[in-house]
Amino acid sequence: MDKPDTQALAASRWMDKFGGRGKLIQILIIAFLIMVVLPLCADIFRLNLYGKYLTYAFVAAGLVLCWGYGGILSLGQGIFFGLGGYCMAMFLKLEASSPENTAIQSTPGIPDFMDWNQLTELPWFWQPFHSFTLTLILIVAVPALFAFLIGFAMFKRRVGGVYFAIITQAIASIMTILIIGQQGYTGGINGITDLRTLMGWDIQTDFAKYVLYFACCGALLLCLLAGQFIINSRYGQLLIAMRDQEDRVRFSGYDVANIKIFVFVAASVISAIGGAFFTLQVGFMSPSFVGTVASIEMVIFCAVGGRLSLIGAAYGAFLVNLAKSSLSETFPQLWVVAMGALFIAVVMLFPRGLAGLVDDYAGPVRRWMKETFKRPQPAPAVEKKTAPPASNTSPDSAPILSAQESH
Amino acid sequence: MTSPILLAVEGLTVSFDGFKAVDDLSLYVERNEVRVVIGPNGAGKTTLLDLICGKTRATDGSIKFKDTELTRLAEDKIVHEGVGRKFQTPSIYENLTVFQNLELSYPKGRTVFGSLFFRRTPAITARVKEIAEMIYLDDDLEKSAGLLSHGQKQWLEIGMLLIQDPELLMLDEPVAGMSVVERERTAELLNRISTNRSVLVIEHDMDFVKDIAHKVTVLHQGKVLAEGKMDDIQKNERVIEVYLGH
Amino acid sequence: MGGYTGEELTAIFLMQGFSGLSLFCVFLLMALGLAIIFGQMGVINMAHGEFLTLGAYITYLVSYLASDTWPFLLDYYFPVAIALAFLGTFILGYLVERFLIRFLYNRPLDTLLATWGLGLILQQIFRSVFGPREKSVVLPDWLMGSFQASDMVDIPINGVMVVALTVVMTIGVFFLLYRSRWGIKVRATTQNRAMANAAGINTEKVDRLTFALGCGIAGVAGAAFTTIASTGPTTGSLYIVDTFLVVVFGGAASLLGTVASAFGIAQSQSILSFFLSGSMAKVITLMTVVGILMFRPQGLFASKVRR
Amino acid sequence: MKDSKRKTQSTRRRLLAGLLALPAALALANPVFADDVNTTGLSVTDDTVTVGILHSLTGTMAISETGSVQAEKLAIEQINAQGGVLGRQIKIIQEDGASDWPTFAEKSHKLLEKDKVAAVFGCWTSASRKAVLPVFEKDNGLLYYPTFYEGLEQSHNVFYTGQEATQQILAGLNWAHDKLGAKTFYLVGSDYIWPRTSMKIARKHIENVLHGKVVGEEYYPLGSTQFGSLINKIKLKKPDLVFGAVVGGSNVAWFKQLNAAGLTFKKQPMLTISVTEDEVLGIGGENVEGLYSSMKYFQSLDLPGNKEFVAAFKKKYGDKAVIGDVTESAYLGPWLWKRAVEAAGSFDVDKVVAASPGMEWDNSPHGYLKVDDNHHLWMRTRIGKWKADGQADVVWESDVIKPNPFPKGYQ
Repeated sequence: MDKPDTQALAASRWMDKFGGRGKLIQILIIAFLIMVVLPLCADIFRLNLYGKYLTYAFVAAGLVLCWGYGGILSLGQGIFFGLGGYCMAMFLKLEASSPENTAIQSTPGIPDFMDWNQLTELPWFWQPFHSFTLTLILIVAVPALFAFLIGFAMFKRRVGGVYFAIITQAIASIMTILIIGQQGYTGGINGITDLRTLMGWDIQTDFAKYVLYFACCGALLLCLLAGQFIINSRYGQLLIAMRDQEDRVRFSGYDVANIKIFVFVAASVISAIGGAFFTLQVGFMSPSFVGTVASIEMVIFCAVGGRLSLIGAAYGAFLVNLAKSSLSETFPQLWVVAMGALFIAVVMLFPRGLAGLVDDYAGPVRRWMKETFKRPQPAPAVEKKTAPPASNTSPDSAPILSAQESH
Repeated sequence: MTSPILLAVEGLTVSFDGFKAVDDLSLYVERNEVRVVIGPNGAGKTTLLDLICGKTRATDGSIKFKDTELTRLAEDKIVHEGVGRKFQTPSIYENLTVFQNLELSYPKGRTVFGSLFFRRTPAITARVKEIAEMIYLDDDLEKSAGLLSHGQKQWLEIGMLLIQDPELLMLDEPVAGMSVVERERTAELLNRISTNRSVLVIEHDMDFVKDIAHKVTVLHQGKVLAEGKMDDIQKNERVIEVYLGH
Repeated sequence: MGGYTGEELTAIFLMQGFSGLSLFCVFLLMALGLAIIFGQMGVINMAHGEFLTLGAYITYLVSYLASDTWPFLLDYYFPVAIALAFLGTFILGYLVERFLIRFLYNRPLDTLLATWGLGLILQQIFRSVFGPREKSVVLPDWLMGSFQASDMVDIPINGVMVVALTVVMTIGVFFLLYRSRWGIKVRATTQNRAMANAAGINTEKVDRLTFALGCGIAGVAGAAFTTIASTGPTTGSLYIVDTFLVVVFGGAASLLGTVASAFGIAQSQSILSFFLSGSMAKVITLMTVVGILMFRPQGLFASKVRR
Repeated sequence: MKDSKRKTQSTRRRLLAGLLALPAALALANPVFADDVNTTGLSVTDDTVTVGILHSLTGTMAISETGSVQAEKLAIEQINAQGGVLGRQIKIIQEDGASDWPTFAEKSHKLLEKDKVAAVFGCWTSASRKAVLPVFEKDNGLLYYPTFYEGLEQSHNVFYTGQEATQQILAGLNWAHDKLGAKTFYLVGSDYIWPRTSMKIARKHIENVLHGKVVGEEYYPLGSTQFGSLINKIKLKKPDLVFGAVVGGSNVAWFKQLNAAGLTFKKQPMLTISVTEDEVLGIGGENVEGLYSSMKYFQSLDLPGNKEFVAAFKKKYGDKAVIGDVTESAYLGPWLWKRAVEAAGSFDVDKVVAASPGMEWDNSPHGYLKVDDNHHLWMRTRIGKWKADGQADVVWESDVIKPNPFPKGYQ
C-alpha cells in the first residue's frame, strides 16, 4: 500500500474515535453556527442570551450520556449545574466583597448576605474560593464527588430506573431547601448576586461578554467531542449493551455499577461546567436552578433534541430556550402550556426528538443526493474492508437508532 | 498436581421467604466433564446456576471453584475466576452487531477506563473471527444481533462466553426452541468446546442429553435425587417416578 | 429540653403528634392514590398533585356556591363536595388514561415526563380559570374551633375530620384491593397481563378504572386539604416529591408500607420541627429517608421475592 | 395704565394656569425638544416617552404582583390624561419576569439595552430586585421598586417607594409596647431575607430599646402549610405578642390553623408586617378578624388623596378590587418619576435622580411623603385592625418617619 492510503486510514481511524467523519462535520457545523453565524446576526444583548441557552446544552449533553445511552434518568441534574454555578459564584462573590467594597458592613470583607445574617467571619467551606485555581478545580471536583457518592450508594445497591429518578429528584428538593434555609452561608433564595469582576476584569462589559460567550462555545464543543469519544469507545458500546441486557454485561465480567457511576459522574461534570459558564454570563446564581422544576426542564431540553444524540441535545436546549424566551415575551400565559404540551408530544409523538426527525427525513435526502451526485470514490470501500465494524461509521447506522425504541 | 474437581458445591441452601428452592445440595464437577442437570420444573435447576454465578446469594453452604469460595464473590469477579453462564432466554445485545457482541465479551478493557481507551488489535479481530466460525456465524459478523434467528442468538451467546475462555461453562437450556438441525449442530458445538473445559448444562431434551452428557444429575425439590451415567439414571425408579414417568 | 416541665413535655408530644397527624393525612391520602397507580400499574403520575388541586378547587366551588347562593346549605356542603371532588378527578383520570397513559405502559420514565407535562398544563388551566390568587373555602361552623382536651392540649375539629376521612379512605382502598373481586382483577392484571386477558378479564378496563380510582382518591385528598390550607394553582405540586418518597419508602406495592412510611415521615418531620427550624426538620427527615432507601432500595415493606 | 394692568392680569392668570396644569403649561410655553431632554439615548420622541413595567405575570409570584401592575398602569393612564410628562405621552412596554430571577435580569437587560426605556416600574421580591440591580447600575437605568423590604440597600439607580424595615417595624413595636403593654414577643417569619432581617431589627429593638423579651423566633420555608408545631410552641410560651412576617400561600394555612387551634387574636394578640388587603382576600376576613398590621397604607384610610385613588382604581378594575400597601406604593412610582422629570426638565437618568431628593407630596394616597437623599421615602406608619369584611380600622398613626435603610445599632 502506498503512503497516502495509510495516512487516510489513520485519519479515518482517528475520526472513528469520535463517531466518524459525519459526526465531526456536524460538530463543525455547530461550531460554525454558534461561533460565526450567531455573533454576526445578533447584537451583544441577544448573544449573551444565546450564551445562557448554550449553558443548558451542557446539561442536555450530559443527560444524553447518562439517560440516552446509560438508561439512567437523573431528575437531579440541576444539582450539578447549580454546584458548578455556585462554585464559580462563590469565587466571584469573594472578589466582589473586598474589605474596601464592603466597608459599610459591620464585618467588612465578607459577602453582604453573610453580614445581614450576623455572620462575623467567612465559613470554612468558603475559604478555598479565594483562589481561582482551586475554584476551577472545585467546579469539577465538587459535583464529581457528589455524583460519585450518590452513584456509588445507588448503583452498588442496584437502585435504578424509576427509583433512581425519584431519589435524585428528592435530593434536588433537599438541596433547594438547604440552600434557601441556610441563607447566611448560601445567600438563600436570592442566591449569590452582584457579581461584577473576574480577577479584576469587569465581566459586564460588552467585550467581556463576547469573550465569555466564545469561551462557553469552546467549552461546549470540547464537551461534545469528549461525549462523542465516550459513546464511540468500547465503553459507549457497553452502555448500550447494558441498557439491553444488564445481566449479560454483568456476567461477561464487567462491574456494572462502576460503568453507571462513571457515566453519571461524567454527565454531572459536564453539567457543572455549564453551570459555571452560566454564572459568568448571567452574573449570578440562585437556588431556582437546583430545584426539581429546573432539573426536569433540563430533561426536556435533552428529550426534544433527541436523547440519543449529543449534537441533537445541544440544538434542543438552544431551541427550547429560544422558544421559551420569545413565546414568553408575546404570550406569557401560553408558554407554560406549550412547555407542558412539549413534554407530552416528545414522549408520545417523537421519542427520538429532533435528531430522530432529522434522521428520518435526512436519510432519504442524503441517499438521493448520493445517487444524483455520484462520484467515483474507491477509498472508503477499501477502508471498510480493512477496518471492520467500527462502532458507528455512518451517521445513520442502524444499531444506534434502533436502540431508541427500548425506552 | 491440581485436583480433578473443578467445582465443589456443598450443603448449598437458599430460601425465599421460607421456601427452600435449593436445599442442602452437594455436587461435584470434574475438569473437562460435561455434566447435565435435569429435573422437573421448580426443581431448582436455574436457581443452582444463579447461585454459582452469583446472581442469587446462598443462605447457607459453600461453592468452591478451584480453590476459591464463590458464595461471597461479586458477579464480575466470579466471571474473572473463569465461570461463564448462558441464560435461558438468549441474552445478547440486540442493538449491536454480532462482531460488537463478541468483541464486547472479549476479556480486555473491562474497567471503565480500560474500556474508554480500548484499542482493537489484529489479535482481537482474529479471535472474534475464530469464535464466529465456531458458532456458525462467520458470515453474519456485520448483522445486527437483533436480526438473528432464535437458534443463532443462542449460539451467539455461547460464543460470547467462549471468547472469554472460561474453565466452567454453564448453559441453561441451550437447545430450547431449536430446530432439529440446529440441535444437532449445537450438540456438535458442545462436544467440540468441552475438550478443554467443564460444562454444566440444564436441559429437558433427553435425546440431546444423551448426546452430550458424561454424567447426569437429577434434581427434585431442591435436592439431588440421583446422579450417574444417563443409562443408569434412566433405569432409576425414583427418577422415573418423579420425572420421566410423566 | 429547654426547661420544659414534664407535664409540658407530654403536652408537646401530644400536640406535636396531632399536628404530625394532619401532615400524615395529607401524605397518606395523596400516597394512597399514587401507591395504586405506581405500585399496581408501574405508572409514575407526576400530575398527581394537580389532581389534588382539582379536588380542592371543586370543593372551593361547592363551598362558594353554598355560601353565595344557598347559605342554608353551608353546614352540609362538605360531604357533597367530597363526592363531587372524587367524581371530577375520577373522570379526568379516566380520560387521561384513555388518551395518554394507555400508550405508555412499560415505559415508566416516559409516563413520568408526559404526566409532568400534563401537570404543567393543568396548573396553567387552574391559573386561567381560578386566577393566581390562593382560594380559601368557607368552612361550615361545625368544622371550626377545637375541643380542649386539657389545659394545654387543644384538638382542632377539622383535624379530627381529616383523620377520620383518611381512615375511611384507607380501609376502603384496602378492602377494594385485597378483599373485592375487582381488587383480584387489578392484581391479576398487574402480575400477568396476558394470563389475565386469557382468563377473561378486560384488562384495558381494569387499567382505566385503576388509574381513575387513584386520581379520585387524590381528589378526596384535595377536599380534605381545603380544611387545613388554601388552594392555589401549584398547591398540589408542592407535595409531589415528598409523596413519591413516601410511596417508595413504604415499598411501592405495599399498602401497609405506605401507611407506615407516611406516618413515620410525617411524625418525624413534625416532632423535629419542634426542636429545629421547619426547613431543617424537613431536610433531615428527607435525607434520612433517602439514606435508608440507599440501603434498602426495595422500601420498608417489600418482601424478598425470587428474581 | 389700562394696558399694563391687563398685562399683569394676564401674567397672573398665566401663572395660575401654569400652577394648575404645570405640564401642559410647560409644553405650551416652553416647548422642549427630544434632543434637549434626552441626552442618554433613551427612547424619547417629540411626543412620546417609553417606560417599562417588569413584574411576574406567570408563576408563583403572579398573585402578588398583579396589583402592582394594575396600579402602575392606572397611574400612567392618569398622567397621560393630564398631558403626559414634559408634554409627552407615556408608552408602556410590559415584560414578564415569570417569578424567575434570571428572567427578571434578562428582561431588564432587554428593557434597558434594546428598548432604552426612560424608567422601569417593577420587581416585587428582594431576589428579583437583587437580580436586576447590577443591570440597572451598569446601564444607568432607573427603577421604581414598590415593595416594603428589608433595607440594607441604596442605589443611585433605584427609588424605593415602599417602607424599609425600620419604618414599618419600630413604630409598630413601640405601639404594641405602649398600647398593648407587650413585654414578651414571639417572632415568626417565612424563611428568606426580608423576614429574617426584619426579625433581626425587631429583636434588637425589643431587647435594647423596649427592654422586653423575645421568647421564640421561627422561620418556615416559603410555601409551607404545616404550622402545627409553631402553634404548639406559641401556646406553651404564651407571649404577649406574636410578631409575624409570613408571606404568600403560607399565610392562609397559618391563620386557618391558628384559628382551628383555638388561638383567636383576642386570646393571643398578633401584629404582622406582611398582611395587606391583598393577603386578606386570600385568607378570608373571618380568619384575621382582630389581627393587627403595621403598614403605611390601608385601603380604608380617610384621606382625600386616597379617596380619589380608590375611586379611580375601582372604576378601572371593578368594585371587587382591593388595594394593598404594595399596590399603593406601585401607584406612587410613575407619579414620583413624573414630578422628578419635570423638576429636572429632562429624562436624563442622572438629572432625574438629582432632582428627586427633597421632593414632597402632600396628598399622596397615604398622605404626606418626602423623597430622602437615600432614595427612600419619609412617611407615616399606621396600625390597622382587621375586620371580617377584609378591611382594616386604622387604630393608630405615627409621625412622619425618616427612612433609615442602614440602621445603626440594628445590624
